[in-house]
Amino acid sequence: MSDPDFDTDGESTVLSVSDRVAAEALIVDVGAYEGPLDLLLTLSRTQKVDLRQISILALAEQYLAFVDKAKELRLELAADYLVMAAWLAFLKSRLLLPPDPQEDGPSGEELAAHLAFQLERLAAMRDVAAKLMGRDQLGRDFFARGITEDVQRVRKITYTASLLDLMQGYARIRTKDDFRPFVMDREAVMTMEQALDRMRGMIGFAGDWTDLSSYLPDGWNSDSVRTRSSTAATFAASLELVKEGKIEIRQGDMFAPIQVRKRADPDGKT
Amino acid sequence: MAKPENDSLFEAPPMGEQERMVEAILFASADPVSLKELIGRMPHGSDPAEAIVYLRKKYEGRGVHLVKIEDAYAFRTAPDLGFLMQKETVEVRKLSRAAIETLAIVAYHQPVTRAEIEEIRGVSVSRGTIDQLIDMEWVRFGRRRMTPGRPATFVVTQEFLDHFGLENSRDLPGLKELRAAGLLENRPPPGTEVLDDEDDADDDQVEMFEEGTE
Amino acid sequence: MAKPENDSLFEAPPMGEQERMVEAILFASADPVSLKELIGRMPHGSDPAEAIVYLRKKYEGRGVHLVKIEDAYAFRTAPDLGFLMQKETVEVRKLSRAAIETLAIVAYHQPVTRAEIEEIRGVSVSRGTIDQLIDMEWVRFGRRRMTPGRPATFVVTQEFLDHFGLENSRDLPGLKELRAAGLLENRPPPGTEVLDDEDDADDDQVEMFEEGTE
Repeated sequence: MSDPDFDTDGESTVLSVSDRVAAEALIVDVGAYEGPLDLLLTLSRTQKVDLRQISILALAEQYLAFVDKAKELRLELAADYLVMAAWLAFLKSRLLLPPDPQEDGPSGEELAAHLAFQLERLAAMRDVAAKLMGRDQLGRDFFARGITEDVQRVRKITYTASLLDLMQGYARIRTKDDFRPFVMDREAVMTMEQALDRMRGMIGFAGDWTDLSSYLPDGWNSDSVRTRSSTAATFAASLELVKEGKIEIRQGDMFAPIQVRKRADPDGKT
Repeated sequence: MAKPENDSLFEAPPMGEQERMVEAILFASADPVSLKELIGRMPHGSDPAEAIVYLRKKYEGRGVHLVKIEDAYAFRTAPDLGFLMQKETVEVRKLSRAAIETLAIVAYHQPVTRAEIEEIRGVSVSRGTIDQLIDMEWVRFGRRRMTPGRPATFVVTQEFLDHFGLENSRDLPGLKELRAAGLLENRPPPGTEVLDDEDDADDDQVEMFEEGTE
Repeated sequence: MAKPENDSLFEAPPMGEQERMVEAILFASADPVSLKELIGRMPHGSDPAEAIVYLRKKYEGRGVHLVKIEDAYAFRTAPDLGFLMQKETVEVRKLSRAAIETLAIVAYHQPVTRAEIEEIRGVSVSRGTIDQLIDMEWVRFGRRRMTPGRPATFVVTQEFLDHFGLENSRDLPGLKELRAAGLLENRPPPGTEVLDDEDDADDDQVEMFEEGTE
């Protein structure tokens, strides 16, 4: 805030000391008002009448005087104070001049009535706010329980099952026992019977030594599990055929290929 | 341990027992306990609402009262004995004038939008003011207003009512007088009526307000 | 400490008032309050010890009691109402597949040992699964089997029969049908004895067991 005494500007000295005291008594600090409506409400209280009977015209004049003084004191005024000043000046002219029938819009009286309503409403809110804060308050005037007990949230889970669940569960185990091995093993297991069937059909055409591995069926030498299973089955089947006297079997060396050939007929036929 | 909740085969406990139960549950909690929760926690078939009537009478004039806050109940010490409780007094955060006024406006005009609060106070409401009230759990968001922009509304909470010893927001001091004086109406400034008549914004607001406070 | 010199001009409040005061202080305090502190907080000349006697009587048989903890006093929930401080939410869940299968095996093959259950299911049975069934009171321990190692056996309970609406385990529906379908044939692993009927005391159980496995 600028102090007029130290102002180099000549116009500030125009204010007499008493003027200044009067102005400061009114103004003190613009920051103390929460906006123009607050200021207007404060000013209206000086009329010491019921807000409903307040003279808006007088109030407008007081406000404009306040703004003028504040300007003289070079107080920083927020824009909304100036907007309100302009609006009140307009309202004042409306209230003072006879209504212009050509002009649209609300009359000065309507505008004044609304301003009076706003002031009354704000005053009422201040009043009830004070009443509210004046009430007995929790933790100040009355108190809640000091020792509280937490409510334990116990989640109780009950399990249930129906007779059908039970039956199905049981049937599931039993069926699993009976059929599961077949279902499980069919994919990658070749049985000796399968190999035997296969070899019986093929052996008639093998007059000379042939690698056992060539008897493996198509698609059974692709992955190791299937290869192992089919090799074992085929080997077992070939031993069975040797036992039956249908073929001969030989292996040249350790880990050398196993070879089989059709055994010459005792009759001498090949 | 008793497991009364499932025992619908058994009769509800005698009313004297139910009183004891309500008493124990409410004593154990610092916060109000809703009737619904009481029903949920008490044995099947209990009627805590009736038990509360008796219990309330029993505590009349005592050092501790049974108070009602909306649909919930709590024990609170009698306000005239507050002077004994310096030790328990909690420092309530000092509220600014702006916060106190905003709180009052929310309480008396709820549900109220930020623009309406600003219109009533004649200044813009800083974000922090409403945040502070929400933080204190005295104010919360209400339904959005069905007007253009669908602005958020604010309403007061059960904690607010509890704090100020109000059974519900109808009991706000001076509410009837304010309404009778027309000071709770949302009166648009002259010259803006045309705009407001276009949509039913006004009707909606009045209706919502009445719903919230009646 | 009270400042008795200021209060000495006034008489002590009537006993009824003192009771209210003690009641409010004990209610609001976070800790038990000693007699000394009560004296310090109450108006000069008060006799909280006497007030406590009356107050204690007033709370006898109520939902909360006034109790003495060492040299201090506090309100506490009546011990018989402790169950109200728990909020039980009951959640019904389906039994796991493992549990149902184990249960079915016990029902059809009782008395059955854990090894037998495992043999029938083809997988090992976790301790937890049987514990759960015992916990539910659907399965209980039967007599020990009179075989080497004297393994424990499991049988179904009356609660199990009640739950499934069975008069006895022989009524398990589908038993005959299952047997007719050859699904109940209990093939012991090669090299094990079919059954142990060495113990006559087991008669009843063996009978049931055999019936279930024949």
